[in-house]
Amino acid sequence: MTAEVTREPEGAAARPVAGGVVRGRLVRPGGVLPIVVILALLLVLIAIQQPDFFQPASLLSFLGRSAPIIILAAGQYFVIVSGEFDLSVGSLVTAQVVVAARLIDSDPGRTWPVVLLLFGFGLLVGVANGLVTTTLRVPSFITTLGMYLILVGAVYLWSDGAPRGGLSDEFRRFGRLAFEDVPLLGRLPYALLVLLAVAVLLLLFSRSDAGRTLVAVGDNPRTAELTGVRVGRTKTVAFVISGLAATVAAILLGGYSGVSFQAGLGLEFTAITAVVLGGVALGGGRGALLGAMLGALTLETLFTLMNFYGVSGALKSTVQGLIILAAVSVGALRRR
Amino acid sequence: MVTIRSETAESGGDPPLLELRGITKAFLDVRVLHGIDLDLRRGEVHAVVGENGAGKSTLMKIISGVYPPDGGSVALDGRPVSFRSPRQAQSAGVGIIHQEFNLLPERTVAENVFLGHEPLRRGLVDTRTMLRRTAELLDAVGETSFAPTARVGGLGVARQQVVEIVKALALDARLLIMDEPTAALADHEVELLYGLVRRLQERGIGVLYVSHRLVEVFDLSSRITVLKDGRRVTTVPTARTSQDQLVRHMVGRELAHYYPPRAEPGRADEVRLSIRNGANDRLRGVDLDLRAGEVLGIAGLQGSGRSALARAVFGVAPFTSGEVRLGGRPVRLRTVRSAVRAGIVYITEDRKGEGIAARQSVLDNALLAGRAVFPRWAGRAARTVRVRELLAAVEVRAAGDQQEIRFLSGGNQQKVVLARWLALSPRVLLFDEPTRGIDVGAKSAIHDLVRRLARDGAAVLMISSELPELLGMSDRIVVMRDGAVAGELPAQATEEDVMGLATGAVRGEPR
Amino acid sequence: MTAAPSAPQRTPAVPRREVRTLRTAVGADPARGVFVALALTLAIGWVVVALDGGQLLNQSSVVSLLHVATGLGLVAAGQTLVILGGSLDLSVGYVVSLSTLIAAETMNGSDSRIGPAILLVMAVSVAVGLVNGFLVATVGINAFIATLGVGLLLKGYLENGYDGPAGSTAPTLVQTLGYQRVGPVPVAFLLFLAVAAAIWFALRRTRYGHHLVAVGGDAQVARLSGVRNDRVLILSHVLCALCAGLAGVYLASRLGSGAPRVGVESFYDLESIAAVVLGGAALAGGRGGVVGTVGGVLLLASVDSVFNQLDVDAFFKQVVRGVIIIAAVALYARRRHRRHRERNGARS
Amino acid sequence: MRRPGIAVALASVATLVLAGCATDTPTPNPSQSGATADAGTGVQSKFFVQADYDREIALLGATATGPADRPWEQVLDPRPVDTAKYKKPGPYKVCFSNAALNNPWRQVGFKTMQAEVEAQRALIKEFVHVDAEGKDPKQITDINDLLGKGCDALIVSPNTTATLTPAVETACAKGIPVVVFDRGVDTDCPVTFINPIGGYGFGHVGAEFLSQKVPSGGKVLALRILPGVDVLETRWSAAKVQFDKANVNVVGVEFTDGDPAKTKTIVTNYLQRHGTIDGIWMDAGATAVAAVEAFQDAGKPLPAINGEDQLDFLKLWKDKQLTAIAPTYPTYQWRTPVLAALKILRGEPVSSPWKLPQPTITQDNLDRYVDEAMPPLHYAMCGCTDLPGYPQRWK
Repeated sequence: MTAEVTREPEGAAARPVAGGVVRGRLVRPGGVLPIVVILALLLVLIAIQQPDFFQPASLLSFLGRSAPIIILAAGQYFVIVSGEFDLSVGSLVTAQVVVAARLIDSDPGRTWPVVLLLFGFGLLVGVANGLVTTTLRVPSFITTLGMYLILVGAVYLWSDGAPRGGLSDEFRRFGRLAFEDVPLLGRLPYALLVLLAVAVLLLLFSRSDAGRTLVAVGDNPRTAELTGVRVGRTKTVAFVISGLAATVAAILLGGYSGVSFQAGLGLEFTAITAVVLGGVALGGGRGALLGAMLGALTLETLFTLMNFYGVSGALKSTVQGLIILAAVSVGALRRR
Repeated sequence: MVTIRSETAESGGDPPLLELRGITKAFLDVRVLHGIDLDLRRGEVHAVVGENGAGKSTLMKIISGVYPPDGGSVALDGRPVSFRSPRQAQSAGVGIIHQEFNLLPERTVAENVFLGHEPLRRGLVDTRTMLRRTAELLDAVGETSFAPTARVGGLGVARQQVVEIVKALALDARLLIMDEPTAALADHEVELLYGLVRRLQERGIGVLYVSHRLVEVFDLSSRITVLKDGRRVTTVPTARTSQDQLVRHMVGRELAHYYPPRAEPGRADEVRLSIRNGANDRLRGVDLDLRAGEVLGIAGLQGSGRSALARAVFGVAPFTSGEVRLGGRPVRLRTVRSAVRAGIVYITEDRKGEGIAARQSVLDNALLAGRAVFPRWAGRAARTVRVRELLAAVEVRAAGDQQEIRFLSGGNQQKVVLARWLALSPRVLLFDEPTRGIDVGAKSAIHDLVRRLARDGAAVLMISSELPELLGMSDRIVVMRDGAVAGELPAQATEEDVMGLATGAVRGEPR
Repeated sequence: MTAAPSAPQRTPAVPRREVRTLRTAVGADPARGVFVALALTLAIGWVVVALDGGQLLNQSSVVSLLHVATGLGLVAAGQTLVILGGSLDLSVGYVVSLSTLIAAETMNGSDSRIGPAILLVMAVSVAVGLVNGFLVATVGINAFIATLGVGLLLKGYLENGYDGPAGSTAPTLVQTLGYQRVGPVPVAFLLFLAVAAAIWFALRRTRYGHHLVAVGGDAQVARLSGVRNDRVLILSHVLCALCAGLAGVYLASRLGSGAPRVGVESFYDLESIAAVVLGGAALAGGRGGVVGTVGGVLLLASVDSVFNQLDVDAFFKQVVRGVIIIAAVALYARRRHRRHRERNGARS
Repeated sequence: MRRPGIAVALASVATLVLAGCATDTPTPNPSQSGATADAGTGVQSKFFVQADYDREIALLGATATGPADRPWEQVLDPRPVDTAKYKKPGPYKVCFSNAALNNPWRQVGFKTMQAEVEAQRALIKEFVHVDAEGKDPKQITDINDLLGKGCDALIVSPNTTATLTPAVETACAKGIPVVVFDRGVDTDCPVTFINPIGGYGFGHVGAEFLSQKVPSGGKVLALRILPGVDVLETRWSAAKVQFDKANVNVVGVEFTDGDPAKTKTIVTNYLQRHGTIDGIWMDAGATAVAAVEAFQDAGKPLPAINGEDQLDFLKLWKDKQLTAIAPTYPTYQWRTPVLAALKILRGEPVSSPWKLPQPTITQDNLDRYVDEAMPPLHYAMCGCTDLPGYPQRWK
């Protein structure tokens, strides 16, 4: 057999599908452009009402405050893109903050051991979520819903209904303090640096072999399995990342505002909403980490915007709901 | 390219059952159909052939109301129609049997057959009528092995195909589109289908028959329409053409021969993979030697354990007992990963379900195995370069390697899958129906590649339901039956030899 | 199983086996598990409570158990439909709250306005259901986000408009739907059973039911078979919202007034999903049934009742619930997996 | 690609404008307030009841009868009722239907109640507690359940007022004495209803303090937990009356969900917008510390603030020398229902309603309440120091 068969003249059959690579990357579903547009829009609206929001100091402090939710969304991204859900992150944040307060009990000496312990606990919760989902084949919606109930119940039970103890200043500085008098920038919150570190780490991971494999698993787990991917382990890794991200978020949130049972309330929904806003498909296989993080930033910007525009507190959920639905509808209609 | 216009059959007077004029269709700015004309008479079997990507399936989906055409007209019995949903097409008497099964495994046969048009009595679903009519229809097609109340998921593939056909018949279809109806069938099951199609024909039903298997096309149809690149090349009466001529129309050139030459006899000696007494819940006492440099064909009926054998070697559903040696050394292939690490790769028959990650790019799909099994940070760029070279070498046609693989034709998807595995320089390749649902051009390319791999020293095991392919490609043929090896045949064997062993009519030599 | 059946031996089907498979297909099989669990829970609960010196199933505790089951059950019955269709509804909690308010405020203590009030509740529920269905089926937003968003809209409306209970339910309705019983069985529970029976019947004997299971099982197959998926899904969301509205009317009768937080306080959104899944339904759709949901609801209510009798800490109860839900679904998954493998065995 | 962006833009702008309009119309832009008659507090809540307000403000100045060191036994404006018909020999089985245990206030209160029961062990042979977990329907069935258990007296802390009324009426009809506390019910059938002065009083105390401490023209930010909760609405509406009267410049009214993180963010935003904030009014003290921290972190002078009697706030107040006040909704009211139930069962008259005093913690008596040894979320006004198990039980 000669090469004649395969060396078909490029001709019509090889004609490129419209667009080509560059356009494909930006516009294809799961791209980050839509969320960038929305974010830019909200920022313009803020600029109209509150121009000094863009002074470096206040902008940086805003980013610092947004760090926990951005980190949570980043963790959630890996779970969602691998085709699963993590509804337990909010309760995990609460649990971590309450556990930290009780164990540290305002004793600075215990800060670091406890932080280490928190990471261990976050890892454990992630592993549990992952193993139950992958080895027992429980849909992750149910696994993590159960984990949510268990964590909330357990932490209330353990703390007897009210948080006790207290967080040391060492613990709180990550979420609360900043490098003062930084040239040009002014005040540079620690939380922002933590965010940058986590973001770089996770972005590198998402570009690594393991990160790319994770997306393929979310797209088609059977294919992945028949290609030698350890699907269960890969998904478990995603849950672990989410659990660790929740731990970092808990440390920042606890640091920012101190101990309370409200620390993680509803954050799972916020994180999932952020990820979806960022163009990541629920069900897995599509979307970018950067999009998810920008989605979280957009949500935080939206809250700030409503604040600046004096939207009544009682109506805030309505406005939030409308904007989420509008943005997601546009995305859904575009995909069709 | 030359477009040969031949007669479009007109039998005067009576309008044809179906008449298409100048159908065009584009997806995302890509024209996939350019002004297709086609007609179908009552009681006629009209075959539509062409390479993958020629636009056959799209055309069928337009006729059956899945997609609206962008231009052109569709007429049924001379009256123009424009279906906006499968439902409208159905009520007009257009039934379609899709390439993929359109059945709900969790529901009963009767529920599947009447899905979408359940018989009503006083506004409620009339279960009794549903069961009775399903039974009647099953009788009518000569199927008595299962009841209308059977759960479809519990039936074998061939029986599911029967359900699929009965489902179309239940609509009182006057026009039945069969899109690759034999893709999942073993050869003897195809015979059953033939009988069915002829019976439909006698009832005056017009059948549009889409297939890659030219033998079937010649057996069944009275006219053949050839599509290429979204254009109609020709429509010819079956009696006045030949397979060679058809292939020429389809690929636009003459094929010197179908299959690349075999290896030199005696070149294949080193036993690369050997299985002794391999067994699991689907296989028993399998002994097999696969030599470097040879293509070993595996034949057998559906369910005979052909795929189970490949999947056992690949660690998907491993052997539970027995011994496997690779290059003379015993190996334990408990997981896919261990098999891949040992240099064994498996190209699945279910490309869409477990071969590709549809929404990932061509490049990501090709990189998947390397990333999964040999993850690394440094050297990623070099690996990507190598995979890109392979993609070029197997001549994948795509808009770029960032294009999502789902937009590629089946043949090109298969080439990407091949590139994925070739990047690992495998020592043993297990092909499971490598050319199923793939157009003639890509088929030859893949045959060529398989042969070249063997020539370069790889050990190739190839499963195929298409006996000509198997006979044309293999250096030896092992026939499976009931989960065991029924016998081995030399390359010169005939189809009859293979079928004899496969069905148990002939006993293999004691081994 | 040693080897796959080879084609020539065409074994005729054994009738008894076929009957069983038919039953599996309509969803009675997974339901059996939850009823076994229910019986076990009651038996163990009875023993433990007896050891504690109490009696699990006395008149008043049975009444309580059934009332708990009624509220959750009405919501879960509707949730069953959307889950069967492969969707879900996270806005039900707010629909329940809204409905209690509409009912109580429209009635305003007058029996003569029961009719208009119920009609208005239905109309509003249908409207919410239509919006949900439109977003999910027509626009194509993932149900999780779509119904979460609609829930936020309603939440804002409720928070803005109410500071607590408002309106007053008609006395007749309070006496009948709210408190009347037949023996230990509240009338409202009978209403729930009637709704469940109607849904059961609809799933088996109406085109809608057949189509819904098809849409949830495989949307592509359903569409190619001529099912109008979007209509089926929209109808399911409407029916789900209607059930939530009905739950609202029941709660308004029970509470005597409209309560803006009752749906959310009771976690009807997630609990109804849990009840449906406990009943053996697949969250991905296409499998399950209302019989299982009734079992799931009764199971959750029984667990509640047992812990109540033992005065166990509510937080501990929550932990137990979490474990039960995960364990139940793991068991279902295990059984399904085993069957799936058998089926594959028949294929390859 | 541009179209979706524009669509979202339009949607966002539209919703913002709509929402903004809906609320801005009654609330003039805060920055231009002060000159106008409306001081930025918005329209009065539609849930405001003038008569109730007047009564509570009057009670703030009244003197209580009973032992001054045991405020949970004191009564304001006593109206004794006869309870002879409930008299029966002890020991008794007392049952308690509890709305919820889901916040520190209820936790501290319930522990106090349990301790009181323990202190009364001689008279109480059994104490049955059922937690409704904040669910109205569950509390209704809980009360129904308890009625089947042979209780000698029933204590109810209703989850909501109107919705629990029928259930409480059913309980009364059974003939057992019912004692309701904290939140009320819309019926007179319970033997008595115990609660402190109430939300109007609470809101008024804080607002009055701020009106005095914030310099003329100074900016006050009001922080509320949730909209749509009656006890919280009364607190704010009383504050609004006071702020309007004193012509205080209220620059914003915001909801925090009781979440310290949100609280801090909101306060930070306001500090950024207005430069300084001179006073913070809160409808509940749980997030007071977070609010103060926002000032600390921004490096701004600390505002005049009202909190509650939670120890974290009291400690901060003491340490940072805050200009502060802490109106209370005392947890010692959880002791009173047990005492009242026992009185009733012994046939002694009780006051109905039983209005408890509602002390305020000020700079003058602050030291009496700060206890470094107790956990930060403990409520100082628990009246529990003399009870068995103190302080371990509350730690």
